[in-house]
Amino acid sequence: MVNPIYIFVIALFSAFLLPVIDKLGRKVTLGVFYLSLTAIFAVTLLWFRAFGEGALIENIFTAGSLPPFSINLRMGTIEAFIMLFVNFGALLGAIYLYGKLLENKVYALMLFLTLIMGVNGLIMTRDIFNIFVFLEITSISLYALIGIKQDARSLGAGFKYIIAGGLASAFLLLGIIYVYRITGNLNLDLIISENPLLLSKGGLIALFLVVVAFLIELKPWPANGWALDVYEAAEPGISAMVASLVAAGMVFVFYKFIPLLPHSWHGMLILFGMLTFVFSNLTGLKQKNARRLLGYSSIAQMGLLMAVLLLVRRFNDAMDIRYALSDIAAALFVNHFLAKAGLFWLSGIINKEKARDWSFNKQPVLVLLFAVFIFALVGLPPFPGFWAKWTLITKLAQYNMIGWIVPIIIGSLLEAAYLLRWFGATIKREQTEQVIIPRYKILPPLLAAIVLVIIFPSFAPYMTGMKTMFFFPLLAAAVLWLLDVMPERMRGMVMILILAAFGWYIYPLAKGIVLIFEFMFIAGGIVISLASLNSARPKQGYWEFLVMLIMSLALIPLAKSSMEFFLAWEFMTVSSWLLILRGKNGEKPALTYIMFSLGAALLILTAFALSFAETGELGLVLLSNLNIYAIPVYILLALGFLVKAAAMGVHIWLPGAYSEAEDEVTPIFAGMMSKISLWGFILLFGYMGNKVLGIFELPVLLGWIGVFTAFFGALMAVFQEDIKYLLAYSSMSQLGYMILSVSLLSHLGWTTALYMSVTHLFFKGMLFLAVAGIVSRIGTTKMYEMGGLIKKMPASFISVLIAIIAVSGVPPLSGFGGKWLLYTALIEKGWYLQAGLSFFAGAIAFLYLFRLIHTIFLGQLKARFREVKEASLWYIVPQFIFVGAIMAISMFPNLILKPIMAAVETQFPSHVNWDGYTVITALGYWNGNAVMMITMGVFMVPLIWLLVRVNMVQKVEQFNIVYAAERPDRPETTHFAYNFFAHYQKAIGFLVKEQITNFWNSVSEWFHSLSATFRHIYTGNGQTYALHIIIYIVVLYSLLGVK
Amino acid sequence: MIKRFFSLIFVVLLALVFLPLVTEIKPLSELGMTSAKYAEDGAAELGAANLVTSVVVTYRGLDTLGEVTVLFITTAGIGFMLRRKTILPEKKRRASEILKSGTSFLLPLIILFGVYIFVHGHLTPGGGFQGGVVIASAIVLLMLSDINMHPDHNILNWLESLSGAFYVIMGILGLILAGGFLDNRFLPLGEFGKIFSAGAIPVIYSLIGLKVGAELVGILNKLGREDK
Amino acid sequence: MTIITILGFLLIIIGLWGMLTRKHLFRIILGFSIIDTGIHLVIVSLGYIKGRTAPIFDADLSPIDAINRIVDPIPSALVLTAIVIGLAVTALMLVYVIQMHRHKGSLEISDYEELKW
Amino acid sequence: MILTIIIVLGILMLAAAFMALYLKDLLSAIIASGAISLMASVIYIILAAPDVAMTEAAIGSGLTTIVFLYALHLVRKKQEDKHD
Repeated sequence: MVNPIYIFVIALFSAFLLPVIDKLGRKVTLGVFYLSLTAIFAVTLLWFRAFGEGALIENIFTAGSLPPFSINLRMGTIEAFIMLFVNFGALLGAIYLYGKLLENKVYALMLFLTLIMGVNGLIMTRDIFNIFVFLEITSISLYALIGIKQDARSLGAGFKYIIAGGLASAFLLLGIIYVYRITGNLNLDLIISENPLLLSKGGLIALFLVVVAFLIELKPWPANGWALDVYEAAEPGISAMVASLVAAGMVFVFYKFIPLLPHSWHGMLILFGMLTFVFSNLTGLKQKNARRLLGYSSIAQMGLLMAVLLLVRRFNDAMDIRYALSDIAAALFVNHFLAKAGLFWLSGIINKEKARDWSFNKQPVLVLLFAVFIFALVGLPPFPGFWAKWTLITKLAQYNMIGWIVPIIIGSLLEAAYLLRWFGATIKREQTEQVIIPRYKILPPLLAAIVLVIIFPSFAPYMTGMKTMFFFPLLAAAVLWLLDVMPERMRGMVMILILAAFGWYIYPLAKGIVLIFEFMFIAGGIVISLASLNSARPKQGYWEFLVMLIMSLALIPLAKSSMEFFLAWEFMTVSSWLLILRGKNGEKPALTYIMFSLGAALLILTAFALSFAETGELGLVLLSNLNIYAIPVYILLALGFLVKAAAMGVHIWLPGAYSEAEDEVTPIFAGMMSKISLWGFILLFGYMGNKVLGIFELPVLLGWIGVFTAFFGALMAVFQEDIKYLLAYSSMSQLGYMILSVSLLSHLGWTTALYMSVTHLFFKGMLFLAVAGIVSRIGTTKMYEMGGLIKKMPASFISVLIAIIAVSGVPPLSGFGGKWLLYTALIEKGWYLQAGLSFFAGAIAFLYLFRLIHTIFLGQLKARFREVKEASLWYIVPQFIFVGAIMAISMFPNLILKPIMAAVETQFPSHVNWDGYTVITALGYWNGNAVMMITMGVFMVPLIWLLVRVNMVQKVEQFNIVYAAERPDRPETTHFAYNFFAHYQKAIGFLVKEQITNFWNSVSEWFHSLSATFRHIYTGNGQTYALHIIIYIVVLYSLLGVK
Repeated sequence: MIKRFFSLIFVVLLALVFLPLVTEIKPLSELGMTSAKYAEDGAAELGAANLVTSVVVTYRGLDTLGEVTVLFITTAGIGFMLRRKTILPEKKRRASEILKSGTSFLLPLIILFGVYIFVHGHLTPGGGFQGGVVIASAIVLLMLSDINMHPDHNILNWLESLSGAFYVIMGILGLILAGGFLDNRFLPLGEFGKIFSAGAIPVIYSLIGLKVGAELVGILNKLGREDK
Repeated sequence: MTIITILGFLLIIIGLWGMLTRKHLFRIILGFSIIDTGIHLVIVSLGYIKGRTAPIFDADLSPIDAINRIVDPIPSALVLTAIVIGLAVTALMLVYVIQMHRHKGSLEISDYEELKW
Repeated sequence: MILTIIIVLGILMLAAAFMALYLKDLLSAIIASGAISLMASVIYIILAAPDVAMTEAAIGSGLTTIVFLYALHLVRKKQEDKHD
């Protein structure tokens, strides 16, 4: 194997000779330069491969003496791993800087080489003074390279950086010399083995000085202003190096010193790391400058990494060297290394100061890269950050360090907030100017992104026992993306085929309740997707995300382990978020949606982690064995699912998400995705049953939440002017009923929930598809701009009519059966109050449902819609498939009730009997067939009467008021249906004032103003930053309690 | 003002942090394990009379290579930072005749002295760094005496590059022919206390001297050039 | 020689004080070099053993009884490196100051605060 | 005897340090800072570290001061150029 000393030799040799070589021309010099970097990378690659094949750690001695009498280096698995990335990053960074290196003097090349050598040295050396020397080599090269951009800003930033770095080196040097004085040698390994010597007061101070110097190099909050300035002002190619390469070196040195730290320091240092993670992300919330934002994120990640390195010491088993790749820290490191470098490179390519000004100028590659990096940083699957987050939280729970989960969750959410906000804003930006980007600049981020993706198999150890099909959503999305060249409709067909094939594939795996859900997701998905075929316009990303969403929905009920569940859950979250983001005004609602969804996901993750901690396994079945953590797991899961269900209080994401998603997507959200929370509750109750907290039975509490959701959802729907908002609140209300009935924990309750769930899919699918069809013709969702469409769109009218009859729960259609089952189930259980309230909510539902017909289809046609045609068949066909389904199950309820009841019977004993088409319960019976016949008969009589008298109807002009010499400033007020329920608003409006929205807004504002407060410590003054460092040192010293 | 106040408080507190380092650590009374071994075997092992030189050039040779690299980086860094797109017209100024003739007399002597220091680095105090500085100061004297005189950029470059490269080659020779990178014993140790002794130490120290000298001159030259 | 260690620390503290409070960029760098000198003094003082000589063998000092007659050579070796590095950092800082002055014409640290928050 | 020398040198060094920080004239401040190193090298002789003494004298007090003076010269020159 090549002696790693040759890394230094190569770097130094070419650095020393470059000025001479440069006489031959810059191209030659650059050739030698890139060759050297490649050679260095090759050396590390060889070593890395050797360790992969089981090589042992190698110690490299210099000067022909053994340590501690001479300096030695070490090449081990971890070293090779870190160096592999460092040298890979170096090569990429050098490629990115190609232009700068060409135009600047040869010095830049030399400095770059010494920088790389310094970082490699920092990683390999085992001599503490040698660490100092390599630190200086690294820092001084960096100081000079920061000067590559010469303006007052970057020079000022560089100077502050030198001050901070100089202070750190001074403390390091003092610490090192005292460590030497006390232990009599400078070899790290020997010092570690003679650790007790350092446990005197002087020794601890020496150790403290060494450690604090490296902490400062890791840029801890709040003593890190200088680093932020450099991230912001330096050439992005250099910032990328600082954030990735140099940070890697520093982190590794810190890691080397960890064995020396007294155990009593760990807690405080972890706390400081976590503080950095949380507060840097908090401060990032207010940041507008893209690179400074990246700086905050980098610093936060370093804080987390530092904390994790200390925490990992406590996981005795996780340090198996063979799995270094799959270690949490390694995954976090790789994730951050590649993503952050990539983002800095992108920031150089885009070259816009403000994050809000970013745009990709119609370069799909850049969009893709941006997405990969941002998603990786946020920790979405399949990137390393996801596995890191997953493992970290489960391990923390397992090793009884649950408290640390909280800062990790808060910090992750804050980071996700600003990164995803940025992503959303950038994707939605108007893309006008076309800028030519040199190819070589795109290569480095591209390679970084590719590595982030292909590194995926390294996480195989986490996926043991996991079914491959849980990655099908990604696979399907990738396939559709590759088929981008096809005509749009063809792609849609392919997607539907994929769904069908997937359905066929999973059919044998699904039984009972699961099968019902699979039926909803796959069959519903296929039917609703038909509507998306209406247009042949290219839709970037549409089919990819759609197939991902539907497939992950279908996978969730099939999950056997919490890992599978969570992975599919995350895929669902991401794809649905991206679909909302695609909507015309989707930016804001998508952000709200993803924040709530990620919050819910993290709650669920924590619950799973606790379950893992207690049982030691990931199987979901084990939820039923929980004892110690049963209550917290129960509550966390319930909260997570409540958020997903948009229950009262956490519903504010819902109207925006539903209404801003594209019209063809909303039916999928409302009809299918909302049901996944129902599955969640079924899972929760199925495994954990009833739990009591204090005097409260938790299912009863959930039932109340359900009924209030039903009630307020209906109430809020009443006052909407936008049809999609109205339907969104209606869905919320319906879901409330489902939560209520599933909380009953009885056979009848669950039957009701599942029955409602299926019928809700049908009629909400119809309604939203009908709306989509109408909107596709008239281009508005405001009800007061509609009216009289009955003549133009009779088919849509029929489907809406049938749907609202079904929703409202009047006989004869299927909704009646649902309501009937619900009241029966509630009364059977003795929940009379809930029954009363849900009855009241049902009454309110009439108010808004009535408007759908009245405002859209009745009244007078507006002039500009005279030429409107019926919605295209692509909308009508799926609607009528649902119409047929509703008719069928209204007529023959046992078509659907029987399988549902049979499925539920595996959970609860049944008290329901069947007699032909008649359902018989203790409280009465329901014969769908008869109800249908009777109602039809009753309905037909007045209908015929009206039809006979139709010529007697007097027509009224709709816009009389416009001709009354007034010109209204708000045209909507001239519509007869505007603010239709104003009179009710006076009576009960206080109930629907946006208090909850205001609450969440103030939460957001509170975080933002906190962020604004905290960032004022960064005054921009180099001396203040130096003072911060001194204060940090003194405070940390006193908190560590050095005695 | 409030910042001064905080500075005062925290500097004092920092002093309190340092205090135990003075009070708790007793003065050294005997050599630690590493230096005891150097004292016992260093002379026999490496053959250099100056133990500090043994430590600097061989035992901790990697540090010294790093140190030379640091100077090298600084030279490069200064050249890099002070780069300019346009060259301003030169202003001429005459140096005094006495200074000029004095310099031409002193210059060879000083350079010789510098060479002496690094060639004898393994025997007497001083070595590559000190000798290099002496040589650099000679050149500075020259630059001061004749404001228009600048050391030839090319020669400096070559000197710096080659001495550095040879230093690295010495290291590799140690690796291949002797016990490890920068081991001085691939040349015979010779007779203790003589100029041609201690293996490659004099060679390495001379290379260091040349390199340091060239680099320091480079630094001053670059700063001086800015002048114009 | 505890007194020299103390002297070293005093210089460190004074240098730090200057670095934190003097506004002029040159003074800040001077503060740094004072800190450096202080650290060097501390290092060398830690290697000193009362009544012993420099670790250079000659007629008076033979390798045989060196272990009881010489001061610790390692701190000296380390300080050599530290001094050179100190010079390097100082020189680079000065070059930064020259360039900052060229671009903005000011030598006050408080004039370089446009990056903040 | 040696102790006296050290104490005197120490006091002088501390005084020089304050001078370096507070003397109005920058040139004198720089010289004062160089003087600290020079006195330090005397102390190194006392501490039986001749190598360090030589280095500190040459680099710490000599070269560093020269670099400082160069820098000062450049900055002053710029200022004069501006005033012209």
